[in-house]
Amino acid sequence: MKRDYNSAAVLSAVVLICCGALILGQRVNAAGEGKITGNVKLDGPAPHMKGIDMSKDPWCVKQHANSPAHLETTVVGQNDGLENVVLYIDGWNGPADVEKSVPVYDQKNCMYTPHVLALDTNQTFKVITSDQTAHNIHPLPNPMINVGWNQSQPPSAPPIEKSWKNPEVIPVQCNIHPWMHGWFVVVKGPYATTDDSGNYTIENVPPGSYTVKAWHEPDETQTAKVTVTAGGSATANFTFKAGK
Amino acid sequence: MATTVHEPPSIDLERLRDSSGNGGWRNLVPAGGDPRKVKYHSPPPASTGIWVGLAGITMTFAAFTSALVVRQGASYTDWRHITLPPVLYLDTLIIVASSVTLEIARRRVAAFMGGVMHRAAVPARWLYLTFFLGLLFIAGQTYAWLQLRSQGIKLSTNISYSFFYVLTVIHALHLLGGIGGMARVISKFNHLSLKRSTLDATSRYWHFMGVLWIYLFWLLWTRL
Amino acid sequence: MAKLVAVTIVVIAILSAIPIITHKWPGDISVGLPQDISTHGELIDEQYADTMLEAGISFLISQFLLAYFIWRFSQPKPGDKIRSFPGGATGLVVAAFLLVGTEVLALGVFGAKAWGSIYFTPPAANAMPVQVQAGQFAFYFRYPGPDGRFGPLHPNLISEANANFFGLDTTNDQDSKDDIVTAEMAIPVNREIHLLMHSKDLGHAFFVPELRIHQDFVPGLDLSVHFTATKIGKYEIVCTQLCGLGHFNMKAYLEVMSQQDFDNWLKQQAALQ
Amino acid sequence: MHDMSHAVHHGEPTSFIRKHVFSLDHKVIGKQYYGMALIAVFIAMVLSWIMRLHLGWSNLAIPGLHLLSKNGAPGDVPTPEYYLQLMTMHGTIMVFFVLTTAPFTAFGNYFLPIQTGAEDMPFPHFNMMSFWVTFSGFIVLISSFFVSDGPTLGGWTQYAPLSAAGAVTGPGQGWGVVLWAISIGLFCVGQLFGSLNFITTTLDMRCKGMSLMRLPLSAWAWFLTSVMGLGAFAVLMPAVILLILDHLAGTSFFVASNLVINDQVLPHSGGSTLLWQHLFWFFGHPEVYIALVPGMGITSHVLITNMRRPMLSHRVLIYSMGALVVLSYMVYGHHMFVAGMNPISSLAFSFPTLIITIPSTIIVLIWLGSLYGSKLRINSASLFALGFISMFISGGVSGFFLAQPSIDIMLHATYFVVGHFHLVMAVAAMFGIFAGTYFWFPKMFGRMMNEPLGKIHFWCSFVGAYCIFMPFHYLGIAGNIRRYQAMVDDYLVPLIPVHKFITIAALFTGAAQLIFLYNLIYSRFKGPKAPNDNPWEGTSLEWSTATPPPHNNWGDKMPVVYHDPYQYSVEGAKQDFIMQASPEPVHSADEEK
Repeated sequence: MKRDYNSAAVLSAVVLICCGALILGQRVNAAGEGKITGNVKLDGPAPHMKGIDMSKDPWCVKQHANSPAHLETTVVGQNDGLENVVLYIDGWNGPADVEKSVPVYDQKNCMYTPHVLALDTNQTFKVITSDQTAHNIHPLPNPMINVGWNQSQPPSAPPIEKSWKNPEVIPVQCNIHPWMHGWFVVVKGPYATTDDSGNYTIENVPPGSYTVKAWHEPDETQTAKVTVTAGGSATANFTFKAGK
Repeated sequence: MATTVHEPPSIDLERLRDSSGNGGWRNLVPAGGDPRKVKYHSPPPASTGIWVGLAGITMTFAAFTSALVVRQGASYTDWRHITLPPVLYLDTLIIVASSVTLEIARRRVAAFMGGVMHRAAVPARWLYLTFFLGLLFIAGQTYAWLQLRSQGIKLSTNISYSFFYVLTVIHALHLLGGIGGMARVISKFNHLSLKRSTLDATSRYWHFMGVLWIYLFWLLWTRL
Repeated sequence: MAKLVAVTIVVIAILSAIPIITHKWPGDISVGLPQDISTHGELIDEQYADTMLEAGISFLISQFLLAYFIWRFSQPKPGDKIRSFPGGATGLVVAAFLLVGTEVLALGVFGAKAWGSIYFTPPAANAMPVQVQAGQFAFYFRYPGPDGRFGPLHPNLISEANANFFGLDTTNDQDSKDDIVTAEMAIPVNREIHLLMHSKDLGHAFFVPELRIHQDFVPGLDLSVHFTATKIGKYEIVCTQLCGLGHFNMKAYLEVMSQQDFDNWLKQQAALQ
Repeated sequence: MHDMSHAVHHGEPTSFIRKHVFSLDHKVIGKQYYGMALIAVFIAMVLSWIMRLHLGWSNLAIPGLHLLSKNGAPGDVPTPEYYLQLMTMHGTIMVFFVLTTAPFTAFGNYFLPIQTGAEDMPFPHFNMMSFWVTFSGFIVLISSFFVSDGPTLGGWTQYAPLSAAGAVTGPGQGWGVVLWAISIGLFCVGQLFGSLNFITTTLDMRCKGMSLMRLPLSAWAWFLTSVMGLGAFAVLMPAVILLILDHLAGTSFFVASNLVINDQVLPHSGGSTLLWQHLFWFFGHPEVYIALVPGMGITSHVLITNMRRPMLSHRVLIYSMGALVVLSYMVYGHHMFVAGMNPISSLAFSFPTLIITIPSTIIVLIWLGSLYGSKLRINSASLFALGFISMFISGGVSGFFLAQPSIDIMLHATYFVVGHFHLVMAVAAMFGIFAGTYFWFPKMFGRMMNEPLGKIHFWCSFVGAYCIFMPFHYLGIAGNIRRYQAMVDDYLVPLIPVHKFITIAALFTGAAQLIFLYNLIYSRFKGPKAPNDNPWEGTSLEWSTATPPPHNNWGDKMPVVYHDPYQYSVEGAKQDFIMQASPEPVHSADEEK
C-alpha cells in the first residue's frame, strides 16, 4: 500500500519535472540557442578491419551468415565520412546534466549497437539485448573516476538502466563474447556523434565561444574553436589521419 | 570376550564425585575387569589438550612451509634473496632465554608448592621475567617490521617478503596467546590458585613457540 | 514395511542399472560414453568398461544383499536367536582384502597402462604443433604458418578490442608475421597433433569427449598434450574448469578434416589475418 | 595455553543468556549447532531449488527472485553469474555449515561427553567459542549475499587465480571472495576449538571402566573425525589467510605472472596456481570423510540398537574407520588428476585412492554381515540408517571410476562427480543426521517424534534422492560438465530432458523435507512424552541418565561402566539387553570374536 503511494509520488514528480523541463527548454530555446554542425572525415585509405570469427557461439554465427562481422574501430562511410566520432564542448561550464533523453545501448547480433555511445554525466541510459544468447556487459572505467559494474543479460532480460557520474572514456566489453567491444564516452554538456557520413550537429548550445573536441577511438582527439551566435549555427570540420 | 562379573564392586564414590575422567587414557581396563584395580587416573585435560593444540599449530606451520617450498619451486624469476633484519638474531636469543627463565620459574613454583620454598616472591620474579622477555620478543619483531616498512618494503613488495611477514606475524600472534596465558598463570599464582597442570600446559606452549621460532628462523634464513 | 524397503531397494538398483546396460535414457537419450575418435581412447574405454562391470556387480550384489537381509530378518519370531554371519568378521575382512584388493589392484595396474599411453609417451617428432590459448571465455588457436615457428607472445599487447588475442607483435617479430590465429580449431585427420596449451588469465580446461583428451590450463605453466584424431567431423571443445560467469559458454569447435580440406582452410584463415 | 578445564566447576547457570545463548553446557552448544545447521540446510535447499529450476528451464522466470537480487535476476531469470553465486553458496553452506556441523559438532557435542561418561567437555569456554566463532562465520558468509555485487561465484573449491586475482575476474570476486575466505577462516578456528575438545574428552574424560574399546561406535566416529578435523582445518586456515592476502595486500601466492584480464596485465607475479589446489584438497579430501564418518558412527549405533545385536566386530569397524582417517590424507591428489600435476603423481595418488575402497568395503560388509541373523526393528531411525548403507554403497562404487586417472579423463568435472559426492557425502551424511535425529530426539527433548510422518519422510527422501542423483551419473558419462548454468553445447542440448526430470525430483524431495521440519518443531512442543529414559532399549550411557540429561549429565551419581557398549540379546539376562552402566553380569556374549 505504502509502496503504491511512493511510486505514485515518484511518478507525479517525474511528470512534473518532465513538463518543467519541456517548458524550460522551449523558453531557453526561444531566448536563442545556437548549434554546432560539421563533418568528420578520414584522410587516407580506410584501414582493413579484421573479420570477427564468432564460431564459439553458433547463434551469433547464424546472425552474420550474410554479412560477415568485422571490427568497428574505424568505420568510414560516404565521402570518407568517419562514423562513431564523438563531438563535445571542451571545458563546458554551462548547466550540468543538460541531456535528458535516454539513449539505448543495444546488444544486437553479438555486437554493440551503437559501437560508441556518447553520454552526458548523470544521463540515464539503457542497455538492452535483442539477442537470443546470454550477454554480459562489463564497462571498465578507471575505478578512481567512475564505479564500474559487471552484469549479465540473459535473453529477453529487462533493460539495465545506469548512468555515469564523471566524464570519462569507458571501454565496454562482453566477457562471454570476447570480440564484443564498445565505448561509453561520457562528457559534460551537449554532445553529438557522427553518422555514417561523418556529419554531426550539437544542439542547444548557448551563444558564446567554444572549443569543440572530437574524440575517436582508441584515444585520438582534435579540437577546433567556434563561436555560436543566438539562433545561429557554427561549423567545425575535422579530419583524422588514417594511420594504423 | 566372555566375561563374568559375579558381584558388582563397590566404587569409591568420593573419588568419583570429583569429576569425570577416571577412564584415563592409560587406563585400559580389560572388559569386565574390576574397576577397583584402576590405578591410573586420567592426566589433567590441560596436559592432553595442549598437545592436541600444538599438533594443530604444527599442521598450520607445516602447511605454511609447504606453501613456501611449492611457491619457491614455482617461481623462476621473482624469488629474491633477502637479508633478515639483524634484530631477529637478538630476538632468537631472547626467546631462548625466556624458555630458560620459564624452566627456572617452573622449578621454583614446584619447590614453592611442595613447601620447600616459602617465599612466593622468588618464583613470581622468574615468571615476570619470562613474561617480559616474551613482550620484548614481540617488541623486537615489531621493530623488525617497522624497519622493513621504513625501507619501503611492504607485504606485496616481493614474494620472499610476503612469506617473511606472514610467518613472523602469525608466529607473533601465537606467541601473544602464550603471553596471555603467562599473564593468567602469574595472576593465578599471585592468588595462590595456580594448578600445576595450568603451569605445565602454558610452559609447554611457550617452549613450543620458542622451538617454532627457531625453526622458522632457520627456514627463513636458508630459504629466503 | 521392511519388505517394502527391500523391494524398493531392489527396484531402484535394477532401474539404476538399466540405462547403463542399454545406454539409453527414456526418450532416446544416449547415456554411454561419446564415440571415440582418438587413437589412444580404446584403452580408456576398455578400462571404463571393466570398471563398470566390476562396480556394477559390486553395486547390484551389495544392494540385493542389503534388501534380502532387511526382508529376511526384520520380523523375528519370539524364539529367534541372534545368528552370526558364517565366517564372522574375519571371513568378511579376508574376503574384502582378497576380492576388492585384487580387483582394485588389477584396475590400478591396467589403468596405469592406459594413463601411461597418453601421458608417458612423447609426441612424435613430426607431430603438427598447434597452440591453444584459453581466456575468459573463449579458446583461440594459433598455427605457426609456413615458417613453422610461433612468434613470441607479449601479454601487454593483448587486445581483444583489436582482435589481437595472443598479444602478437606482427610489425616487429618476424616469426609472428605469418602466424594464423583462429577461433576454431581445425586439424587434419590421422595426423598427430602436438597441442601447446597456455592460459591467458585463469584456470581453464581443454576437454573434447570424443578425443578422450582432458587437460587443465594452468596459469603460469605451459603444458602440452598430443593426440591423433581418426574420424572426420565437427566436435566441441569445452571448458570444464570453473572460470567465471561465461564458463557455460566457453567452447570452440574442433573440425577434423582431410589433409586437403585442412590446407584449404588454413589458406582461407591466413587470408583473414 | 589457558587452563580452561572447568568441566566440573561450572555450576548450572541461571540467567537466560548464560543458559541458552552463551552457554558452557555441551548439550546446549550441541543444540545450537543443530539449530544453525537446520537454518543453513534450508537456505541451501532453496538455493538448490533455484539452481535446479534454472537448469531444467533456463529461461524460466522464478517469481519474486528479483527481490533476492536485482542484479542477479533481472526479470526473475537468474543470470549466469547469479547461478554460479547460488551454486557456490549452496556448496559452501552445505559442506561447511551443514555436513560438518550437524553430524559432527552438533550430535558430537551433545552425545560424545555423555557416551564417554563425562560431565562436560574439558574446555567449556573453548567449546562455547567454537560455536560462536563458527556461527559468526556463517553470518559473514550469508552477509555476502548483500554486498555490492553479491557472493563469490568461484565454487566451494575457490580455485585460484579465479578466487585470488580480485574483482576483475567477475561479479562477486571482490568482496564476495574476501567474505567467503573470512567466513571459512572463522569456521576453521571454530572447528579447531571443537576438535581440541572432542579429542581431549575422548582421551581424558571417560568415566570409570570406560576403556577406549568400550566406547560406542558413534563416539569412536566423532573422535576419529575430530582427529581428521584437527589436521584438515589447520591446513585450510593458512590457505585462506594467503588467499585473503592475495586479495587485500596484493601479494602473489596464487596468481601467476603476466595474466591478462580485460586487456590489462594483472599486477601479480610468479604465484603458483597449483599451490591453492594442493592446500585446498589436503583439507578437502579429509573434509569429505569429516562429513561421512560421523554418519557411519551414528548409523552403526542406531542400527545396532535396532538390530538387537552388536556388530560382527566392534574392533574391525573402528580400525576400518581409522584406516579411512589415515588414508584420507594420502589421496587428495585424485581431485587433481588432470589439473596439470606431474602425471606420475596422478598415478601415485591413484593407488591409495583405490586402496581406500578396502576399508570402505569392510565397513559395508560388516554392516551387511551384522544384519544377517539379526532381529531388525523398523522405525524411522533404523530406516534412515539402512538408507545410509544403501546410499553409501551407491556413492561408493562410483568412486572406483574416479580413483583411476585414465577414466577420470572422461569423468573429471562432470555430473558423474557431482552425483558421486552427493550420494556418498551429502545424501549419506544427511541420512545419518536424520537417523540420529529420530533416534536421539527423545533423549534431547523428552518427547517422541511422530513415527508415521518420519516414515513418509524416509520414503520421499530415499526414492527422491535416488531419482535426483542416479541420473547425474548418466549425465556425467555422456559428458555433461558440472557448473554450467545452461546447456548450450550441441552435445548437451539433448540431455536437457534428463535435467528436467531431476529438477522435478529435486522439488519433490525438497518439499518432503518440510515434513521433517514440521515433525521436528511439532514434536518438540506437542509430541508425546517419552515413555521412559530408554525408549529404544539401548545400552550406551546416554540411555542410563535422565531425560533430558541434567546440567552435569549424571546428577549425583557418576556412571561406572561394566560392559562393552552393545550387550544385546544377552542370554539369561533380565531383559534382552544389558546397559553399559548396569552391574548385571554377562554370562556369555559372542561378540568380539
